[in-house]
Amino acid sequence: MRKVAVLGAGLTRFMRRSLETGRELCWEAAAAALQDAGLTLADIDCVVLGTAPDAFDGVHLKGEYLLDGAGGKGKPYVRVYVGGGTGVFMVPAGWWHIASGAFNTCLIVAEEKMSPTQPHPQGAFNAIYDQFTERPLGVNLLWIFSLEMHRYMQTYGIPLETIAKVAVKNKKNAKDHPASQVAGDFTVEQIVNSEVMAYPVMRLMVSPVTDGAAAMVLASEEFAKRKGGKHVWVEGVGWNLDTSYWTNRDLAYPQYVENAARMAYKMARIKDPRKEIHVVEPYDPFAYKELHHLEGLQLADKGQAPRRLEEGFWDRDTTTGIPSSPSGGLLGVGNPIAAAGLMKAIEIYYQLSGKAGARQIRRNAKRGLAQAWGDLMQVGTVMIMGVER
Amino acid sequence: MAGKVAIVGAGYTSLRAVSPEASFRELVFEAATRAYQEAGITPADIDSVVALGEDYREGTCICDEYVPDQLGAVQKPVHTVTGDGVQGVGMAWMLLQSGVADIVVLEGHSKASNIRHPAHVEAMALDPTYVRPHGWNPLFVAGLEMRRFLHDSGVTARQAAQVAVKNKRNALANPLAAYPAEVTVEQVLNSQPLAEPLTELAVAPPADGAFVFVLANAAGRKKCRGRPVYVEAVTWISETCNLPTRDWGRAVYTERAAARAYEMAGLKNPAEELDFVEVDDAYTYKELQHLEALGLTARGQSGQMLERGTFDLGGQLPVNPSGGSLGCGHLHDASALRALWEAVCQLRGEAGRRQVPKARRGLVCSWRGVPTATGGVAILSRR
Amino acid sequence: MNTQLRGTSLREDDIRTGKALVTEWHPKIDYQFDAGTAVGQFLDGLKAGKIMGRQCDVCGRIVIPPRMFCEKCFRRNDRWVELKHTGRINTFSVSFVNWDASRRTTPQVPAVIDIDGTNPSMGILHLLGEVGQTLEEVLRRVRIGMAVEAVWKPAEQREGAITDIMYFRPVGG
Amino acid sequence: MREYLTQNEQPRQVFGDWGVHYRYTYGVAGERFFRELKDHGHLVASKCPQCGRRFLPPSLYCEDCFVEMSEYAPVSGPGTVHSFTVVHESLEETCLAEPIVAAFVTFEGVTGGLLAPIKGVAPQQVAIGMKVQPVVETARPTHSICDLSWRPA
Repeated sequence: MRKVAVLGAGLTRFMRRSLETGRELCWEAAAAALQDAGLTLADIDCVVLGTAPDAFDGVHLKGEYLLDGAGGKGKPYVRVYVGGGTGVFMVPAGWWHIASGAFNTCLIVAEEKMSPTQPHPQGAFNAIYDQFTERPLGVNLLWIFSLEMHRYMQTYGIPLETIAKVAVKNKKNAKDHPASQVAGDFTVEQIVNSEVMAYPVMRLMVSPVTDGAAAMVLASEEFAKRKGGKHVWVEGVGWNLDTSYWTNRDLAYPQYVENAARMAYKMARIKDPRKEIHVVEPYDPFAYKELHHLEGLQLADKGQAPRRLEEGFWDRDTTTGIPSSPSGGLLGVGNPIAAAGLMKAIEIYYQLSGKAGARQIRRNAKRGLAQAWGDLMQVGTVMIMGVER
Repeated sequence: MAGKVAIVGAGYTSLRAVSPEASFRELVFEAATRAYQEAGITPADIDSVVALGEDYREGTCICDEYVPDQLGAVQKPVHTVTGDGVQGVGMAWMLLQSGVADIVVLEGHSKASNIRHPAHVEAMALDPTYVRPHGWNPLFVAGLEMRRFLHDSGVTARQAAQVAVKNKRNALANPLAAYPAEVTVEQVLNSQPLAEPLTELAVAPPADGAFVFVLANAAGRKKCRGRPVYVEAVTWISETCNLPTRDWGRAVYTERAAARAYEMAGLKNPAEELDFVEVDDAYTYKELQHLEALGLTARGQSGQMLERGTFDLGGQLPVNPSGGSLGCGHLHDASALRALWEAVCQLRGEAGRRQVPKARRGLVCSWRGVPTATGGVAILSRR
Repeated sequence: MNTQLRGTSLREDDIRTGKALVTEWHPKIDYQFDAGTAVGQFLDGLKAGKIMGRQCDVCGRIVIPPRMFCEKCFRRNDRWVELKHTGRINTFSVSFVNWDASRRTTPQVPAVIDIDGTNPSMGILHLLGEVGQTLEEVLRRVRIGMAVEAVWKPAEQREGAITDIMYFRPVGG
Repeated sequence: MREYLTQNEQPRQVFGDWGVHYRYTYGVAGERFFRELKDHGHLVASKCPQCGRRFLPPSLYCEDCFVEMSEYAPVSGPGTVHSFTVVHESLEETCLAEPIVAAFVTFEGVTGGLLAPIKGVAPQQVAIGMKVQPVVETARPTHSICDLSWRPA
């Protein structure tokens, strides 16, 4: 297994609807990442693209359509796919392109342009349900999340107000993020009293519809050393997919996230993640998901992440806890699905390299984790980065 | 490096135009059962899974959701590649070489018969600003390519039609094939014109079916009993999908992928060192275009060599002994897995009436279809 | 990090007023999915007013929706088992949003219903009915863990679809 | 309930329709191209500051040099048919009453080109290398690529 370093990253703004085409968004993010890394496209051996369903951009073979904007022309180029988990999964995928010895440098690009879908991007999600036994019921996307959230709340007796605090925290953190779409100061009352979408999911507990892209440059140890400087390294990767029969599962606990985390912890030789992970970006498309995922990641006991939240354990300026979603997450920065996941991995890179500016956490962070989730609430993707110690 | 990567199990279903009695899950379960039995593994031995899938073809948004159960891969590191079978082998190869997995399963299937408006679906791949609004059937891209390829290479329309004659005939000896037939060059040329010079019999018709492979590195092979077929090289290249700036006459992606693959496998004179090749033949001309791009014929010579019988079963370099997509049916991205299955059969000496004598090394060349310029090359050997 | 990020944000008005040009596309994206052996017969069962599951003799599980294989034991499973028309609410939601994000005045109440007779207890997605017309009413009348029963379409209107069960309602009204 | 389906009437199918449609923005470069087409009847190409090539259609970036292209200039002169095909089937796979001659046309000194139908000439008379002129629909414009066609030069 060869070591893999992070050389640079780039983002576009996250927007409700962009003028840019998907290709143009890819180019904007990829060019920014190359510039950050001090490289040109000629230095890149291979390209990995991440984007969630074709149904948003409204382009079949979307990976092929986006490839020249992502810098893939004439190169080994592939699009890998694990639904909503795709953004963070770009790091494992880029990692194996290099760790295998096949390539020395890899550009990973994640894009989502959700705004083309009419009458509303949410409509594209209907076709995620089982085509035989679920779609004919007249499903909509919010159902599964509200069902899972309700089960989680019921199992552990979590009040709605506590979950709302995730949205308050993340929207506030996002005020310092230059890409952000829906940042701001909100009160718990505003969140809880916002429009009921699908109880217990309220409008301000849902991440928005977003267009945007993100990119990162990864390289082998040999390449990174030759380039010089201090680097952030990919120390562990994990991914795990649970059964597609989601109604057969325990909805109160994300076992697949635990499995993915354990795979990554093992690779990173982490024994006690609560001590060894210093900053975390769990996936937060809905407010409850951040808490659900922190438990799956073994950073809190089952049902205890909400209590930690009340204690300020996940706050950005904590000195004794683990800052969670210092970027502002999907609830604050926006949710261009795959790009949002990669934005989270990029935040860990910024935090560990001291480039997070106003968002820089107060704790001295040597190691951080980003996680995403998707499909029919069944996939966990995890990546751990660390700095040289 | 984790040692050579080998295919230790290959599972399939028969290919057919329609398959109403089996859901996609049931097709995949059948192929997986065969593959695992051959490899001598149980799902507990599987470290990771790579699946192929494209949402608009599956009819499911985020189709990777529906991968794990029928493979016995619930709660495993499973991911999907929106790519062809060779790219799938590439991902498996890297997972095995990185050491993160010792045994990897690769799955691909087609339920093309379930798509009610296939041309509408494929048209969704065209650029929504500069190309798609014309409202043309996406076959026009192949029509433009074929015309330019014939113009640049000097290959004739009759020679291209001969590809369909050869492949459908080869398919007569392949029990999996959905479209085996004896047809004549005239029948191909005089069939319904679709996007001239492309006619109906020059297009591989779609089929349903599933393939599952088990791949292992040196450590993984210790747990398997299947007869190994080694992956000597696997490469994939994308040229631009942007129609205006692509090369209309050449398969540049194959030229580049082949150069890398030959280097990786240490082949100096591939035409001599390969015993057979399975190349993408989604349309008749693609077989010839790909053979030229692979450097297995001089530029412009593929048609004449085909007419001389060089590429026949029993010729100097058998091409598509399986019957190709023209004879077996087109499975979209899983077509390359059908080709891979043929390569495994040939190298194990299990190809029956289509067996290429003393087959020691073979090549699989894939293409992702219109409007893409993406394809891969895999080189497989018995040792 | 660079704080001058690229990206040109549009408002809906920019498009409506022609400030930004767009093309529209109305594709025919439709399918005729093969239900196959397991789900096909499950749908036949619904038409006949039965809820059918499949049993695996190795692990003993009885699953719904049925499949011809056991994904845990990775083997062909063994037999069809008729399940009860009753179950328990594993979780539910009160939805005021339609598939296209338009709003509803009266809610839909989707639920995961663990069907009696499965082993271990496992569910399907369906709707609850006869539980109220407002959020408050539904929350007052429905509890997680509550027993419910299937309400079927009249036999002559059934077509072999999941919608042959109109909804589930609390047992005893 | 059976273990196998063995008769024609047994297999069932479930219909599904995604039910969505799409609205695509033209992007930074596309907006420029279609504005010029609409307002001046020009075809504009973008120029790469690094390799110096001109691209049609114009693009925000050079797909090889990967740098921004912000210089635009109209393309002049007749185009050349690089390849063409006669399309006989519709998107619904029905036979078209009037086949379409679809052509990819390139311009001297410009990388890329444009796809549009050739009108006003019998398919048998079209050949690779033939010179054509762009025709822009002005009577009932759609402000899309459908406003463009070719006629023999």
